[in-house]
Amino acid sequence: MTITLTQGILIAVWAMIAGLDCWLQAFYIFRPIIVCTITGLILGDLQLGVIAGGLTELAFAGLTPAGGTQPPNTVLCGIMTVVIAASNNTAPTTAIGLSLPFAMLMQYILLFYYSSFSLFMSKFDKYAEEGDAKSFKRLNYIPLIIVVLSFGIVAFLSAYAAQAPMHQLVTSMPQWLTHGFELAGGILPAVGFAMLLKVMLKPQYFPYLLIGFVVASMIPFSNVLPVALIGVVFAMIEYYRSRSDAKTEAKLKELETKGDDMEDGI
Amino acid sequence: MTITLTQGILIAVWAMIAGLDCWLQAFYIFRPIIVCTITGLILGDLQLGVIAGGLTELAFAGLTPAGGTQPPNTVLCGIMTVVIAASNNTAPTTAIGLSLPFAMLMQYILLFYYSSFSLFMSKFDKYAEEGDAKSFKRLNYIPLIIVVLSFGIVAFLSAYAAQAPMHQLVTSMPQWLTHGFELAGGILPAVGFAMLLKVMLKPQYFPYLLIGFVVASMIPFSNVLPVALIGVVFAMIEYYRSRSDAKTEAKLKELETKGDDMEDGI
Amino acid sequence: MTITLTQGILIAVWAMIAGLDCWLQAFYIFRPIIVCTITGLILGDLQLGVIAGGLTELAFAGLTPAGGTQPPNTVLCGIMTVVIAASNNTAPTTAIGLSLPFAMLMQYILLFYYSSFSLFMSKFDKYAEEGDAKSFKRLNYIPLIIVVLSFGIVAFLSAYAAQAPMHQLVTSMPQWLTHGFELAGGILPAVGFAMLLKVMLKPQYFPYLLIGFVVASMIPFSNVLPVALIGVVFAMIEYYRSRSDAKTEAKLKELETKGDDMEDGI
Amino acid sequence: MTWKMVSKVEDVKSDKKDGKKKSLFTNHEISMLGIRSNLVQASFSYERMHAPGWTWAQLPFWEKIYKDDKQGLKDVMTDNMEFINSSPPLYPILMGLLLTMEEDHVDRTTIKGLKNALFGPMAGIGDAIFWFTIMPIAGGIAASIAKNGNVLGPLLFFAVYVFLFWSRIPLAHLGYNLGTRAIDVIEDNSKIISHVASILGLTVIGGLIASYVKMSLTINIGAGNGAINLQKQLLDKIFPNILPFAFVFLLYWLLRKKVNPIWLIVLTFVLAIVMSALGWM
Amino acid sequence: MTWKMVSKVEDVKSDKKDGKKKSLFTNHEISMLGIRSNLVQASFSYERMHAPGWTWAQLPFWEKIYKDDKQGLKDVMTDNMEFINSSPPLYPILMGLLLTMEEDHVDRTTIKGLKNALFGPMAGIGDAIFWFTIMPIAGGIAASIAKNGNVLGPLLFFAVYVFLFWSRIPLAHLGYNLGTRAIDVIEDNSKIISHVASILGLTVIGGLIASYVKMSLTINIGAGNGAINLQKQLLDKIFPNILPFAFVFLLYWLLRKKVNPIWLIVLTFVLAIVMSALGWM
Amino acid sequence: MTWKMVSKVEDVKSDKKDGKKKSLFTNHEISMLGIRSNLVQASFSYERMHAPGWTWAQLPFWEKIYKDDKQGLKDVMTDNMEFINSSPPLYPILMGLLLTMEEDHVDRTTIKGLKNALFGPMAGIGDAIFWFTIMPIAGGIAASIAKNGNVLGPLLFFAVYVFLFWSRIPLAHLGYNLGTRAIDVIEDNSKIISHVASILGLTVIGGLIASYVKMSLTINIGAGNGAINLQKQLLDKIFPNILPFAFVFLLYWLLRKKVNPIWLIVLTFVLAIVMSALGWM
Ligand SMILES: OC[C@H]1O[C@H](O)[C@@H](O)[C@@H](O)[C@@H]1O
Ligand SMILES: OC[C@H]1O[C@H](O)[C@@H](O)[C@@H](O)[C@@H]1O
Ligand SMILES: OC[C@H]1O[C@H](O)[C@@H](O)[C@@H](O)[C@@H]1O
Repeated sequence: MTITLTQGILIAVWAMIAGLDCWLQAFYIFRPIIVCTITGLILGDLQLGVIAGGLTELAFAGLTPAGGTQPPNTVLCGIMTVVIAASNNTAPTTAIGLSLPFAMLMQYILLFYYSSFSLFMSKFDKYAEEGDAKSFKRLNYIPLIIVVLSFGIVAFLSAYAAQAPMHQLVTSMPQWLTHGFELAGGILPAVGFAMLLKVMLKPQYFPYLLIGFVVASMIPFSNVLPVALIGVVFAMIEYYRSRSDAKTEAKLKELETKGDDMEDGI
Repeated sequence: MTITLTQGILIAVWAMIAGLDCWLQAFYIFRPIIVCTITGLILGDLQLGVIAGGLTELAFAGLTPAGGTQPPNTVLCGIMTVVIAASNNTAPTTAIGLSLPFAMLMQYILLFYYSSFSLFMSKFDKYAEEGDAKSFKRLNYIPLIIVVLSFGIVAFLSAYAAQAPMHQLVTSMPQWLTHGFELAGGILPAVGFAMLLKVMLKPQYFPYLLIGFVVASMIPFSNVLPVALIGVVFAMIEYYRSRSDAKTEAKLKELETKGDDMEDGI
Repeated sequence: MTITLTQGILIAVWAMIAGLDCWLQAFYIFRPIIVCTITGLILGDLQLGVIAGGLTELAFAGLTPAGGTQPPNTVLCGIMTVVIAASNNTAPTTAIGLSLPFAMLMQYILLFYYSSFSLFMSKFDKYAEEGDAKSFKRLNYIPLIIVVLSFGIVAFLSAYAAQAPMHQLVTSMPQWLTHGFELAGGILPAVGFAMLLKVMLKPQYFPYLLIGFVVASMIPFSNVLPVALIGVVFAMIEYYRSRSDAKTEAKLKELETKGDDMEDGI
Repeated sequence: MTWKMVSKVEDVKSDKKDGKKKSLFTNHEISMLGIRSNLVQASFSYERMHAPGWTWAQLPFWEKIYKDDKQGLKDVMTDNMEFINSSPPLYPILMGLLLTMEEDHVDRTTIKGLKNALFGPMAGIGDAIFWFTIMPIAGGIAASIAKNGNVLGPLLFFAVYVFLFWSRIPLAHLGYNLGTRAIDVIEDNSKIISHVASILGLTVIGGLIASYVKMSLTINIGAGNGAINLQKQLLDKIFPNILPFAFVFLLYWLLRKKVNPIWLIVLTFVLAIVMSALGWM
Repeated sequence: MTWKMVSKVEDVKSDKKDGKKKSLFTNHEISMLGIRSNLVQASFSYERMHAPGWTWAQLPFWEKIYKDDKQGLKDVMTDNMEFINSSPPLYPILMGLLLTMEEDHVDRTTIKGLKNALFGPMAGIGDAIFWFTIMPIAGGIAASIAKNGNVLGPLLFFAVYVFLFWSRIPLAHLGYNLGTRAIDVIEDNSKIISHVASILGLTVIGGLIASYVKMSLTINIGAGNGAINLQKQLLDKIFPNILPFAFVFLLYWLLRKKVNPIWLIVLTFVLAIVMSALGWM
Repeated sequence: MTWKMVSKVEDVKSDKKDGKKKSLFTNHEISMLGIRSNLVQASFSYERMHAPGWTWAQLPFWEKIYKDDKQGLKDVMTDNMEFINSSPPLYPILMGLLLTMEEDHVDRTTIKGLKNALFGPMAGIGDAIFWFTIMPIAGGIAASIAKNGNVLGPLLFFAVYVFLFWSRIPLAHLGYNLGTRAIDVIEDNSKIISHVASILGLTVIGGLIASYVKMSLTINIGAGNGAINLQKQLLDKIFPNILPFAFVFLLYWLLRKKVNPIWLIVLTFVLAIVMSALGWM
């Protein structure tokens, strides 16, 4: 099938809504599971949208923007996975890999904004110093509008304008490449987890990483809730222990200061 | 089948024996698994008794009299489950639900005794003050006899005298009601566990409740021994840790008192 | 099949190499999995050697020489398991049991050396006192040569010279005895583990033994790595805890000494 | 326990350690004490709980100690009629221990203080071990065998409890022989042990909730190919046994709101029957 | 936090405890604060992160407080334009808390110090809970349903986040009502909580690596009967998911060597395509 | 370790930290030290255990250090002929460490004291790691492959131990380069590490008992339909591997009663054959 102009415009609108949410992190409709579903609806194949949503959500697990980082963009990835799958009859697993360049394009645009929006700061500072609430509020709309429009434009171009070359690319792809993209989608979450580990992993937390890994490997379950619960168990045990340790330490410190005071006194 | 008078009397005798044990908690033959088996034997269907015993035991798990509480009585429930199943050809799972009113009747009788036996206390006190060992001993037999007779009478009436209306009730019960009773038997242990939690659950023990739940859910096994062993593991680790913590605390306290003494001394 | 003289000699040579390694514990080619494989190669049935190696390795798990003890010798056991299996067409599981007397013979010879090599010590002491490095080095070769030759001779006699009576013994063995030997091979590791426990088990480590046992029983896996990882988890958690405890204790001790000093000072 | 009382106990202890005691009671009598400990609940009432049965069980022994001391007998009987509640299977140790103290004519208030200090914690420990651990395990195993109609199930269960009944005898001897030294053990450890017993007990209860409470929906959502079974394809995918867990906590919350347990049973039945009628379970 | 600052906060606290505060803001306004907390990332830049959005979200409230105090408004706006970064879903509590302080005209440096002391730890806690625990669990469950084409998957996911969105309202009230007492809670516990949140977060990440990273070799070694499949008969026997674990740690090691994350993605694709071309995966 | 000795070591350490040491030995020689550490068990006897082999392994290095000091060589040889026993794979570190000390002519008694203080704990740590963890894991994996007749099993096992053999070289360098600073690490941590190694070791042994000891009854109780298989329907329902666990603890108990291990093997064989003859296993 081909994407009609109406569909292209609808997709652009949806990209703007989801993109705004992606920027503000309010309703999490920017996650692939939602983005794909709505895109499927727009393209008239809800079923495909839902299935692609499930698969893409898993591939993007762990790829979070925590700490102000920017992973490949889930809105673009979600839209393009469904678009590619629908318009080329590709399996969604392969489409995920093919949609990644678009996701990375958007990622880079956002990263560019993260840097360049610094330019507005002097203005903000000025309004703040002047106590000019009205201008301050208004100024906030500008970055928002820039971001939202960018989402709309990129989505429209990717989904509607680029469909011909995209189709050609996809149909001429050899089997090993298709399969390679599929594999990549399955390995991709590793990148997100490695980034998390870089932020969170201190040596003393390694045993917990390990127990989570071992439990999940040994007891395959449809989600990580059991593992999370075991994490809760360890965390709670440690919580009560830390509290009592903190008390002991506080007492020790008290005694030390007392001791010092007395020494000084003597 | 109908319960003969001889069977009715045998059941009453058995109820008295098991009831005495239920009151004293000596041999635990008051638990459904034993009560059902013997009742089955009396009714000439040992097999049924054993099966019903297994099922009723599970339904009454957690319903313990710990702390002086009284759950629905296991002796009556055990007897009546087998009686109802045998005389109406009901499945034991459904019979459990139907036997519950009898179990609750006996429960309330025992609760009444728990309150009213206070009346004997002034007598006991008097004999104690007088050092009258003989009368003191004799007086203890009275509550025992009251309890034992009650068990015999209630069991006889329930199993023998009430069988006609019981039969009518059971045979006229619609399928959804029968199934409802069956379901109730399966949910019943929840009541016992909730009561236990009310006594035992403090926030710092929640993680252990959770780990027990998670492990039993993830590794289904025919009994809770694996879970209990994991409980033993955590308990032992905590035991050795608590001991060393207690030592540290003792030392701290010592130092504190010493410090205070010295301050006073100065 | 019968063992040819060439094969007998090759086995003796291999026994000397593996025996040297067994004495020095360098390459661990003295473990059954290697010994059996090479013996199979010598006898022209690599497949049999490899299979027997796997089975014998498991039977000898836990039977370690840790702490200077001597378990039944793995080199002789490995060689004889394959020899018996090959020359009598016995199942390797049964052959393990039958090879044990040879393994125990070698065990006793080595134990004898452990005691009698004390005789060399006065010589060593003398060379040391004289600073006679050359003689000291040379003297070390004597025990090595004795050990290596013993391995060669025992292996040659067992594998080549004793094969006729061995064959007769094996073929005349009733089924129950064969099966008994097989069972014994499966139970044998218990001995090794009991010996380990005698050295390592203090009450405070019992919970860890238990968790290892429970986890391995509940989650059957092809090796103990998952259990080892759980051990690592507990060990690491305990490591960080012990370190912080040690700090607290150090502080406490400091305070105590300070306190004492001050008391003395006053 | 006040400091004073402890120091008194200390005196007793040091007295005791000096020489082998010349015991008033024969081995057989101590065994009988263990068996008589089964009488504690004979005249159970909420006012005094085990007091009359507890007194009854030990009466013959006090009669022997205070043979020529009527006042002594009166005192000990009166003292023991005070409210008492603890875990029955642990009574033999306590009775044995207190018997040595009576025999040594330890100060009455010391004995009383000790009793009050020990019984509470031991109830918690005993319940965690006997009611919440041994019984569900023995019951669970036995029931799983019995369900197939094999009589070995109830026999096994019975064997466990005959053993526990019998164990009262050695426990009585233990209490009697350790004497006041048993206090050290219990005293030092009772806080820790009850902490530890709670850990064990709650782990087991967690497991029991998952194993014994059976709730499972039969509702389907959607129709045709995409239809999903609410239990198998949603709840079980979130977490198995999530309904039992939630329901236990609902009941727990009701109990904390002071709802009478009997209403919980009624609620359970109503729920079960309604769900059955609706075809939802 | 310096000692001086804390003591100032103490003063505030004791002031506060005395009587019920006469609140300047209506319930509805506090609810709006919760909803406006969604604006913090509006003008996100690496230079100040949430500062402009944070200021924007609270501006209407400050305008009310400093209605007749232009300088006050200038000060509060300027102060809040300092770099800020924390976990968005926790902002409502913080905003509520700081709002009481503004309302009580607490010393500016005290407020600033507090903000700096609280925001860092709360970022870690919030991320562990929201990004690394709730999202993968909600996402994982929803995805497992969606994969079969059932629209309940996305609906469930959406429901979770609508709930979280809504929860900002009660959280804002909580922060506002607790006021400076919330500091006690956060202050005393923030070190412990971030420690505990790390434990939870890393346990979950460990589980996620095993569940979500899919790598599996298709290579056979040897031929004929004795041939073994490298994945099933060697790697899976050593430990399942050993490849994903190893690969994550390879990437982790590269990141610590300051390799740009984008190269990790490139590496992943190149690896996947090469393995596919070789027929090894 | 006495206080005095430690303070001496402290001196040495501070000496050391000042400047880069001008090393007497080439890289290649240190590598040779690692390889020669395989000789420690050459003349093993219960009287001195590793002493003669330990001395032999290091002799060439001492000859170089004490080239012109015959008395020095005599002293070092005599000192090292004292009883020594530790975990062979850890010797390279110890040898490297002691070599720096010899090279720096550290006081003889200091070296001796250190040796005595370090070797015991390191035996326990090393055994827990090498004998009780690495070997059963490597052996178990390799055996599970070999059982199917695949030669990859023994090859894998061999590869692991070639790696461990090779690792002695870098370990020797580590010991030699860290020098006395290695003592800090080992000293501070040896109690904790041996504690921690015990935890690891016993967890693994628990797992090994369940995985490697094979006992299973074939007895049936009852007949016909209600007949139950003692193993499958009773023992396995109580707990799988309950027999192996019980048997190991029977043997453990016998060992603690000072029964010679050889009798345990005999007992095992008698039991197995009797059970086989009775048809019970
Ligand atoms: O890490 C804290 C915080 O950093 C940034 O502000 C964003 O990525 C948030 O999503 C994240 O919670
Ligand atoms: O809780 C302690 C104790 O209370 C009551 O005496 C009875 O219910 C006992 O079974 C229980 O052990
Ligand atoms: O126990 C320490 C040590 O003792 C002996 O030297 C040998 O058995 C070694 O294998 C072992 O590591």
